[in-house]
Amino acid sequence: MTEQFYEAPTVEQVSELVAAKFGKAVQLKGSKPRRVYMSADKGVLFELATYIHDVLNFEQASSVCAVDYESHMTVVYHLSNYFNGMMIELTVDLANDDLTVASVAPIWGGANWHERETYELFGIVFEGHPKLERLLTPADYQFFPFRRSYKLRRSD
Amino acid sequence: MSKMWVTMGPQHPFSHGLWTLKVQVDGEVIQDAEPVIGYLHRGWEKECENRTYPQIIPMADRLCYSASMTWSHLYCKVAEEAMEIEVPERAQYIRVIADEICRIQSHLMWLAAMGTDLGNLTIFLWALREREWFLDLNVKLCGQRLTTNFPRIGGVRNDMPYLFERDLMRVVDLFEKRLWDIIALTDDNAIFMSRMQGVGHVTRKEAANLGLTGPSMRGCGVNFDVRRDDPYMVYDELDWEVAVCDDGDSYGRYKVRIEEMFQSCEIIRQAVAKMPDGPTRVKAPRNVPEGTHVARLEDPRGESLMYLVSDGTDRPYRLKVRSPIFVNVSASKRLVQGGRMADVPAIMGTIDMCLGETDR
Amino acid sequence: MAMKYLDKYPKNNSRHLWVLKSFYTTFKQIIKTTRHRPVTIMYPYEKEWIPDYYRGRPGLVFDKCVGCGICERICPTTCIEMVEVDDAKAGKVVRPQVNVGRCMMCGYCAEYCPTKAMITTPEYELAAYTREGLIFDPYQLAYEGHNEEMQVHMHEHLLSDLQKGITDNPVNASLVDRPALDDAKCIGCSRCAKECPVGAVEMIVVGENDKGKPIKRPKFDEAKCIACEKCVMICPKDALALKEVL
Amino acid sequence: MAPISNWVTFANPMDNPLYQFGAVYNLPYDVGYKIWQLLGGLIAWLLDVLVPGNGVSLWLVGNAVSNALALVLMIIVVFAVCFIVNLTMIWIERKVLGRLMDRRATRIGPLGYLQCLGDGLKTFLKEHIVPDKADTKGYMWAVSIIIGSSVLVAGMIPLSYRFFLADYGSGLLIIFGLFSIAPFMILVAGWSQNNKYALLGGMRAAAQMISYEVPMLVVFASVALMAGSFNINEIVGYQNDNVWFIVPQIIGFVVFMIAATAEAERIPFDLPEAEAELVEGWQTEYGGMKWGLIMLSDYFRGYVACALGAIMFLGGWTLPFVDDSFLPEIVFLLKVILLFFIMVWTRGTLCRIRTDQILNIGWKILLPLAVLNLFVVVVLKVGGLV
Repeated sequence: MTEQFYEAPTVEQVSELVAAKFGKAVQLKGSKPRRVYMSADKGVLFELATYIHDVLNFEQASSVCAVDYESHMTVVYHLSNYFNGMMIELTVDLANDDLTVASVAPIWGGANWHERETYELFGIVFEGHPKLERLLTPADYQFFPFRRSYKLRRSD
Repeated sequence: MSKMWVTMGPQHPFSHGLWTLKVQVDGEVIQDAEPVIGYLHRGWEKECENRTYPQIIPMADRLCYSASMTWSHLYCKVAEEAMEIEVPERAQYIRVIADEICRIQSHLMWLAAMGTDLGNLTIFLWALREREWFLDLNVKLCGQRLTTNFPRIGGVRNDMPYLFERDLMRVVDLFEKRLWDIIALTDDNAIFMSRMQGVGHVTRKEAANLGLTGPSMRGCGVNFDVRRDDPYMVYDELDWEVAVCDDGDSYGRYKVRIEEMFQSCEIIRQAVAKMPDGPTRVKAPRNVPEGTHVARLEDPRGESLMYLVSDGTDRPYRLKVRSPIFVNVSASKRLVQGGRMADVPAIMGTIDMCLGETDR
Repeated sequence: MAMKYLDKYPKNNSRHLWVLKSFYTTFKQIIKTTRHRPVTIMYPYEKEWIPDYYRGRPGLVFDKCVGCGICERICPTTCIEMVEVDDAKAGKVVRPQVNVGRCMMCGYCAEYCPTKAMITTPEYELAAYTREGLIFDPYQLAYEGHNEEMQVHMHEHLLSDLQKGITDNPVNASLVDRPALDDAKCIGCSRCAKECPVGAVEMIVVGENDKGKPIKRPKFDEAKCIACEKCVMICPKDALALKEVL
Repeated sequence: MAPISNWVTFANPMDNPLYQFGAVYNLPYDVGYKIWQLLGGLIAWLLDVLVPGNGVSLWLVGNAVSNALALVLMIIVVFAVCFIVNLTMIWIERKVLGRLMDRRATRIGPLGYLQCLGDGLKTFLKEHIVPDKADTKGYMWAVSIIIGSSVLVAGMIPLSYRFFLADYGSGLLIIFGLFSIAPFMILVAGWSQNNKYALLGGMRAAAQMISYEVPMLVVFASVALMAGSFNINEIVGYQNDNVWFIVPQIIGFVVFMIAATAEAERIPFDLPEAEAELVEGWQTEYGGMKWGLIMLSDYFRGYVACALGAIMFLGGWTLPFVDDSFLPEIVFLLKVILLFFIMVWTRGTLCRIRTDQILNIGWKILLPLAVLNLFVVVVLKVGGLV
C-alpha cells in the first residue's frame, strides 16, 4: 500500500490522518492554528514518528525534552514542517520504573543530541540511539541533575 | 603520514568559545570529526525552576551575549502565552525593532569572526566598527550594550527614548552604505571566495534532517523562517523577504546572513514608519495558571524554542530551551568531513558558535 | 520588497577584478583615516558618551528609602541584602547593601523600587582590590549628582484598563496591589503593624472576646501602602494575601 | 714617534695596507675604523700616560689591530642599521595596518615608534620554557638557525655601492641560498616540538617552500640573465645604465613579489602559522624571547624579500634622471619601504589561502608565468634589445 505524500498538511489533515492510522494509541489533545497537540503510547512512538516524517513531511525535530512530573515522566517532541510552519507537540508518558523509549534519532538526525541531553539529565534511555553517552556533564557523573528529586542548594 | 586525531579546542582560536572539535586528519584531509561540548554547562534550566518569572528575564539575556534581546524576548513570549496576555501594539513594534537591531549586531559579530577565521583582521575590525553603532543604539534604548534586559512579560521595559527614531534611521542608512565596503573585502575578493565556495556542502534534505536552522539552513535552500511562516509580533504586517540561497556551502550561508542584514534594515525602517502610539507594557500576573506552553522565535542563529511547564505558582515547573547552535553544532561532523584542516574555520565559522546557549 | 543583496550580487561585475576592488577599498580607508582620527577611543583617558540612564552599578538615595526589601526579593542574583544601619538622622533603619561583585546590572532593584530610592548609576568601573571592597554598604551606594534620569519607571497598564480603552493611566504593582485580610485566620497579633515600613497598617479594635480582651484587626491605609508584602510574609497564620489587580 | 694626540687623526681606512675591499670605499668599515681610532686611541693614550713609551699602545693603534677591530665594529654597525630598519618596518606595518583598520595602532614613544622595543622587553622578561617531550636539540637548534640565517641574510643585503658586508660575484645566489634555509628549518622545528599543530605547520612550510622557490629561482635566473651577472652591484649598475627591470620584466616582478611574500610567510601565504586552525602553527610551543626573536626574524625576512625586489626590479639605490650621489642608502631604503607597504597593504586586504590552493597557485600559475618571463628575457636578449 502506497501512502499519499503530504507536503504541507493542514491541521485538520494531520489530526484526521493520525487518528485514522493509529486509532486509540494516539490521543489528540487539541489544536491551535499551526499547532497540533497529541499524546502517544510508548509502543507506537517509532512507527508514529516514521509516519509523521515520511508521510506528513515533518522534516525536523525541533526539540526533544523531558519533564519530570514526579508521578511519571513525559518525553515531549516538537516536530516542525518546513512548508507551512506547522508544529506537532507529541508527548509520551513513561512510568517511573520503566524509563525507556524508542529513539527517533535514526529518523531525525537533529534529535540526536537532544536525546543524549535528555538521557544524561533525566536518565531516560532511548533505545536504538547511535551513541547514548553523556554530553554536557562529565562522563563519570552518577546522577541525573534535572530530576525533581535532585535539589539545588538554595531551593526551598 | 598515518591518520591522527587533532583536538581543536577548548582553547583554540577557531572555536569562539569553550568547545572542542576532535578531527581525524589524513595529512590535511579530514576523515572524521567529533564535537565535544559541555564545558560551560551551568544548569540554566534547573536554575530557572528556583526563580520567579520576572527574575528569569535577565538570566535569559545571559544565554547568548550577542543575541540577548531575542532570548529574553522568547522567554517573555512563552510567559505571555502562559499568562494569556497580549502585548500592546506599540510594544510589539518596539520589540521588532529591538530584535532586528540585535540580529544585525549579531550577524556583524559573526562577520567579524568569519574574517579572523579566514586570516583577515580588517573584516573583523570594520565589522566591529559598524556593530558599535548598534550597541550604542542598545545603550540608548535600554541602558546597556549587550545584556539588554529589555523585554518584559507583557511589553517592554521602557518606551523609546527621545530622538531614538532619528538616531535609528541615521544608523540604518549609514550602515547600509558601509556594509558594501565590507562586501568589497569579501565578495569582490577572489581569495575569500575561493575559501568559502564549495566547502561544507550540505543538501537541502540533509540540512532539514540534521536540524540546521536559521541562516545555516536557509543557505542550504530550505525556505523557512519563523518570522514569516509562524509569525509573531508584527512581522506579518511588514513587507520583507526571507533570504534563501540554494548553494548549500559556506558561501551560501554567508550570502544569506548578509542579505538578512539588509532585510533587517528594511524591517526597522518600516516598523518605525508604522509605529502607533500607546502603552508599552501590561501588568503581568504573578502566578501562572497550570499548563504547558511552547513558543518559538527566529534567533539570529536559528530557530530558538522554549517549552514552559507551569504549575500555578510564581516559578516555572520546567523551562526547556532549544538552542539553535546546540543542534547546528551536532551536525559539524557531517559538515567538516571530507574538507581540509584549513576549511574547519571556514565551515564552523558559518555556524556562528555561541557557547552560552549551547551548553546552557 | 526585493532582495537588496542577493538580487544585486549576480550583476556585480567588480568581482571579476580578482582582488583589485578590495585593494581599492582598503586604500581608500588608509587615505580616510590618515585625514581623520580613527574611531577607536583611548579608553582610560577618554571615555565614550553614555546617557544618564545607563545601567551601571545600583545607587541609593538614602533619604527616600523606606527599607521595604522589595529590591532584595526581586534581585535575580541575590546580591542585595538588607542591613541595619545607625543613621544620624533617622536612627536605626534597614537599608540595602549590594554586593556589586555578584550584581549583573539588570536594574530590577531600581525598576521595582516603590519610592524610587534605588537608582541605576552610570558608574561602570568597579574594580576593587578585595572581594570585600565590592560589597557596597548603603552609604557607599549613594551617587553624587543623581538626577531624575537615573530612576527607572515602570509604566505598566492594567489589562482591564486596556480592554476598557483607557491607555493613559500607567500604574505599577506598588500602586494597585494591596494586601487583603482573611478575617477568620487573623489572631490580631499586630505583627504586620510593627513590620510595615511605611506605617500603613493600623490595628483597630473591632470588638471584645469572651475573656474581655479587645480583638484587634489590621486596617490598611491604601494611600500609604506600597505593596511590599512584608506584612504578608510576617503573618504567622497566613491571614494576609496580596490581592493582585490586573 | 708621533705624539699620542696625532693617533686620532681619522685616517683614511683605505690607506691601511690590510684594507679588505680593494679599491671600493666601504662606509660601514670606515665608520668602524673611525670608532676604533677614537676608542683605541683613547686606550692607547691612557696606557701611554700611565706607562710612557710602552709597545702595547703602539700595537693597539697599529694597522693589524685597527683592521681587525674595524671589521668587528663594521659588523656591529651593519647589524645595528638592519635592526633599526627592521624596527621601523615593524612600526610601519603596525601603523599602516592600524590606519587601514580604522584604529590607532602603536602608542608608545613619539608616534608610537618605541612600541616594538617595549614588546621586545616584555618578551625578554618571559620565562624560557622547553616542552617536556620535545626533542630539545632540534627544538633549540632549529630556532637558532632560523633566527641566525635570517639575521645573516639581512646583513648580506647591500644598502648601496659603498654600504655592504661583502661584494661577491654571485651575491644574489648567496642571498637566495641563505634566504631559503629557514623554511627547511621550520620543518625541523615543527617536528621537534612534539605538537600536532606544529607538525602540520612544518609540513605546510615544506610544501610551500618547494612550490615557491622554483618560480622564484626562475625569476632570479631571468634577472641575472638580463644583467649578465649575479653580482648585485652589476645588476644595479646595469639597471641604472639601461632601464629598471620592472619595465621589461613586469611579469617577473609580480611573480617575485608573490613568491617572496610566501617565502617570508606573510598573509595571504602564512599557512605554516595559520592561527585560525593551527593555533600558531610551527611556533606553537615557542615562548618568551624565542618567540620574540622568531617574530623579529620574520620581519628580517620580509625586509630581505623587499630589498631583493628593490635590487632586482627597482634599480637598487639609483634614481633615474637624478644625480645618484644623493644618499644612496636612503633612496634604497625608501624603495624597500615602498615594497613593504605593498606587502602590508596586501596583508590588510586579503584572507589566508588554503594549502591546496597555495600549491595550485605556485605550480600552475606562478611557474608558467616565471617561465614566460624568462622567455621574454631570452627574446629580448637574443633580439639585442637590451
